[in-house]
Amino acid sequence: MITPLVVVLGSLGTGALILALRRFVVPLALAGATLSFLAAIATFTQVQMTDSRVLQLPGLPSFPFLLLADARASLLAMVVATVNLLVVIYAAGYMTDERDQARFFAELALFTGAMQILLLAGDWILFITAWEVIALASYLLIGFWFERSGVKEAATRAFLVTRGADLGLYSGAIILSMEAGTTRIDDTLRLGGTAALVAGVALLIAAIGKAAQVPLQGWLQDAMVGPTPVSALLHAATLVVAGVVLLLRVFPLLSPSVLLLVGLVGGVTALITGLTAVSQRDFKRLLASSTSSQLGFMFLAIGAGWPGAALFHLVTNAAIKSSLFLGAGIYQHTRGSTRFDALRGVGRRHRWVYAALAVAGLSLAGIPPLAGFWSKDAVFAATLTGRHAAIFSLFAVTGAVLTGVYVARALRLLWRGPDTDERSDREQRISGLTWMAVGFGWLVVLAAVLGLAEPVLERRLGVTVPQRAAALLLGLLAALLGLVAGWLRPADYWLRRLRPVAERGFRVGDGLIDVAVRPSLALARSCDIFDRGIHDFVLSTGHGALRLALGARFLDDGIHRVVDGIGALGLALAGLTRRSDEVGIERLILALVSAVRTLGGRARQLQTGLIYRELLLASVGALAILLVVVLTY
Amino acid sequence: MTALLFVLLLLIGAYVVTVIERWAVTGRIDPVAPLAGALALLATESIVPRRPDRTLFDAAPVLMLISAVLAAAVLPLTSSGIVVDLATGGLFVNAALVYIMVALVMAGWGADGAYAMVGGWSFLGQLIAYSMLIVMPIAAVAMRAQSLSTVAIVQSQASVWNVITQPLGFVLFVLAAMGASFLPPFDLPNATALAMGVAGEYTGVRLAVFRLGRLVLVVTLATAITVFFLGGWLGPLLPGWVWTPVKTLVVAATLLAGGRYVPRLRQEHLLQWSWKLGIPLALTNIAWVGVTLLAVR
Amino acid sequence: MGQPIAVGFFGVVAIWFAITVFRTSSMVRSALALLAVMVALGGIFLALEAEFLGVLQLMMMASEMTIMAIFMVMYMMDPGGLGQMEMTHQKRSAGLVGALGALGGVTLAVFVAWGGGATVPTPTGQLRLLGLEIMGRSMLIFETAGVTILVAMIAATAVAIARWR
Amino acid sequence: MTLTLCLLVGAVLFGIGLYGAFSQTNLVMIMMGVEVMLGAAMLNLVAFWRFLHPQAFSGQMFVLIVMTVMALEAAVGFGLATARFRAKGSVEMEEAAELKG
Repeated sequence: MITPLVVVLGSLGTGALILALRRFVVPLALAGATLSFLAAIATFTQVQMTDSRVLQLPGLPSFPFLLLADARASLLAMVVATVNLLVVIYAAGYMTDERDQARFFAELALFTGAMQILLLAGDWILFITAWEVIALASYLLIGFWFERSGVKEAATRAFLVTRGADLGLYSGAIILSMEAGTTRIDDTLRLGGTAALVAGVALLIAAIGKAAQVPLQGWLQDAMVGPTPVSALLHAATLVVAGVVLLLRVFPLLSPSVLLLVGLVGGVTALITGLTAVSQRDFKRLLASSTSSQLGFMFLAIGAGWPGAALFHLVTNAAIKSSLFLGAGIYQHTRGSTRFDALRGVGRRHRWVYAALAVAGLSLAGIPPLAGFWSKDAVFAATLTGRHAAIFSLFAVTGAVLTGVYVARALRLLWRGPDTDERSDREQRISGLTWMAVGFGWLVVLAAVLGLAEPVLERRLGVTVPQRAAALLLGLLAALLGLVAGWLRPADYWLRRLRPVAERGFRVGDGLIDVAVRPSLALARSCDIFDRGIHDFVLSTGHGALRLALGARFLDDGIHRVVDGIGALGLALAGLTRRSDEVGIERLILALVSAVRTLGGRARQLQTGLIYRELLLASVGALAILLVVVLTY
Repeated sequence: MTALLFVLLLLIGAYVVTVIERWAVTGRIDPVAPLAGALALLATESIVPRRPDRTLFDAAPVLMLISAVLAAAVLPLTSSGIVVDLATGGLFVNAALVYIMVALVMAGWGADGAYAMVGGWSFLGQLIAYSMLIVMPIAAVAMRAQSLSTVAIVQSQASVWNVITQPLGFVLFVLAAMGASFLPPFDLPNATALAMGVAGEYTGVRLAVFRLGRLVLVVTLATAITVFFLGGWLGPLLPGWVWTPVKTLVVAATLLAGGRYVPRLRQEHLLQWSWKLGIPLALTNIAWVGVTLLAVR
Repeated sequence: MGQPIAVGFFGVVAIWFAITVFRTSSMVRSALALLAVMVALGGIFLALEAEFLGVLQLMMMASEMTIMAIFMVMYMMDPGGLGQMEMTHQKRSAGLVGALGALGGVTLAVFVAWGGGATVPTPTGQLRLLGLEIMGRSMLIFETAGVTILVAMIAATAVAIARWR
Repeated sequence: MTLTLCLLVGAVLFGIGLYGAFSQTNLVMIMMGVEVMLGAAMLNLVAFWRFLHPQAFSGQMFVLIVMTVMALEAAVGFGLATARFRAKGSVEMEEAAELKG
């Protein structure tokens, strides 16, 4: 009965204890993670298929603190606790040489604890609280190395983007609570009609922000500046998964039109972030993009109406993605960077790590009998059998091929490369490798065998995971195709001109420039080149004629002038084209900018910076509003 | 009638406290000296410093006397012998005590003298720090009585006095009372090192009122300690109206005599101990009282 | 009958001292006049039978205003008001806005048909009910406000002790 | 009747506070104006509680919060004033135009 509370307090209490004591940091963190893990397992075994455990604060029945452990929540809690335990074990090694371990492990504990609360929350207020704490903890953790350049900006960006999308959660939860007259999540999910539709869309926005789906996908790649265990946890079990958890939680609420939207978002994300992953030059950023892409698969499955498939994919993906990140972290310690040009050939130095990474990677790509194969096929079957099968399955297949491509590419880049001997003197000794290997190893094992969990999932949760023979075949084919393509040819071969755009992740904002402005500029540039070509051709023809005329000494001035005139004409044409590019496009953009700036300047004149004057203005405004209210009353 | 009796009692108390204070300083019991001293003060010329802030300078001693008397007004002599039994009596004591600080700040500023001003401002820091230690033990006491009324607080100690159940709160409250009435070793605002500080600029009638206010303040605080922690009028054999004055006098004598043997504290130590040590201890006291109350029930 | 008289008396005192706050040139007097305003308000609270709030008002404002006085002395160029320096600006518009605000309030007070005339619980009952309110229905609000205020105080302290290079 | 009296006092106090907050140049004096306004608000709250809803103690609780906010306002204001005084040597608001857009 009390075990859900232990799951939560195991983490939060550890965090508080670490902060209070500031010593025995690693043992405390390990003990807390283990406690939380054991409690999660106990909860999972206690909770039967449909029954749920409710834990309320004693004495305060109207208080919105309600922990509710049903089968799905306790399963997810177990996944999170497991990943957390292994990541903490790994981090014990990874952070050996770091100062400020207390801060790191305390923040990590806060992060996990908040995620557990989120999973077990039975009330919107508690849910939102946990959601906020997760955002805060992720901000702290991404910005852990805040003294390095760019880290603060990345942390702030992640925070702001997710916070902006959080408005969706707020409005959704408020609409639901007001319509249902209660803040208990289960009661609000019985709503229907317009309220459910609006709330569903609002919650979808929140989920998109947290799960880094299109168009808010950019922050996730920047978030890679945090320590690697954080990335692993963030991608596998906590931050981004929160978005999917939200959708799974409110699935009964989502109407078919919202589901279509969910599926489309997921499909587009799987595609676009897959392309981004193929183009990345940094191992961790590649993994980050692939997380978005895999979450896109989950969105697809939810959109197709099969939350069970999404849940299954989430579970396997938690193991796969965290193991990949942990492997990347080991390499990062070896070479001091995660860029591919620094990591080239590192696979041949550390073959065991490479082999483990390969297992996890192939699992991600979906090669039988590894876990990813089963879950990805569940997603495939979901898209084939669900609504809108034509669109969704197309997205799924393309996404799977892209997955194969980037997995193969990463493996290839890690294996091939210059002879490693010349680098060996530069390679650092990896401290704490034992710890890291333990955490990493177990996760890889999980990533390989979790596919067997499917029947357990179906029996315990009562969800059905769709199965189709066609899906198995299709998935295998797509994965193999992608792997072969990715192994044989480099990224530039596949992406060509899309590469720089994809590498920056199709961002909105500067993404607009990439998608709209750059191509038109490029078009203009190629026109220019063409014009120059004509010009040169004309000139050389003219010169040839001149030489001919000189040689014959029968040159007619008229001909000479004509030829020269043609040359000048071509020159003028070329110049004109070039100017029209500048005038037409750049001037347009500049005019837009200056118009905005002028407007801003006008508005700024009111802003004298003298507080008393602004106060006066503000109060005059308030009086005016009051007057209007009174008059219209 | 009660009010008259009350004023009379306070005056007697102030007189006795003066005798005790002189005894603590000189070692001799001299019952005539206070009266003679008061008469002398009334007879001397009231010198006003150059360029004072006249209103504040004149108002300060009076305010001090008034607030001390007001604080005493909500403290019971017996179960019915109380001027006004406020439902918020415990809080009111503290509210009245804060105006001692206002009075001293007014006195320090109004006199337009550097030493007086330093004394006044330093008492500001001291009392803000120590009024926390007054109000938090009172909160703990009120928790046990389930009331802020001073009569109810005394009645709640019928079985066992609060000094037994909340020794930590008692010690803190006594120290805070010494701080609030600027007795040694907490006598920064009128220390000899500051040329008598706040009191230094006063002479004649104003000094008499100032001293009277201070004495009444000591009596009030001793009564407060008696009421809040020593069971007020409760006691064997003797009637209640004897017990309260007796306890008050003993407490006042302890307050006056005890501090004489301790060296005067530096201001930063004073503040540090209050904020960093006293307040956590007071919170511990409240938690402890809460736990015992729940456990007993 | 006593109640309106008490309210009127304390009200006049409060207004008088509120005007004094902005008319006197000595900063310490300003702060103490503000304290007098608050004490008069506390008196009105007591007259309105809100005993706890009245006493609390008396207690809290005394320390607050005295602290204000010391900050005045610290940060004013002319705390004693001896130099007769001008410390006001945009007087006319400020007066206008102030008058408008007061006028609006007076209009509302006079022309709205307020109900009224209910009996209140005894002071002890009030304390009990207030406690139940804070610890029951409004607990979340109260705690939230408390934590927010705590955070703001910590932030203020952090701002104040930040090293300026 | 008494309610109207209270509201009148509150309105006048509010006007005075408004005038003070706008007309003073010194940060601490501006805060005093704000305090007067908050005091007026508290007075109105107490009066409304007393004469309209004596059984609804959320009114009193709100007064408590306003009181705390007054203390907080002082704390935050002094924090800012201290920071500003250290940086610029003055808390005169006529000289503060860093927020100019």
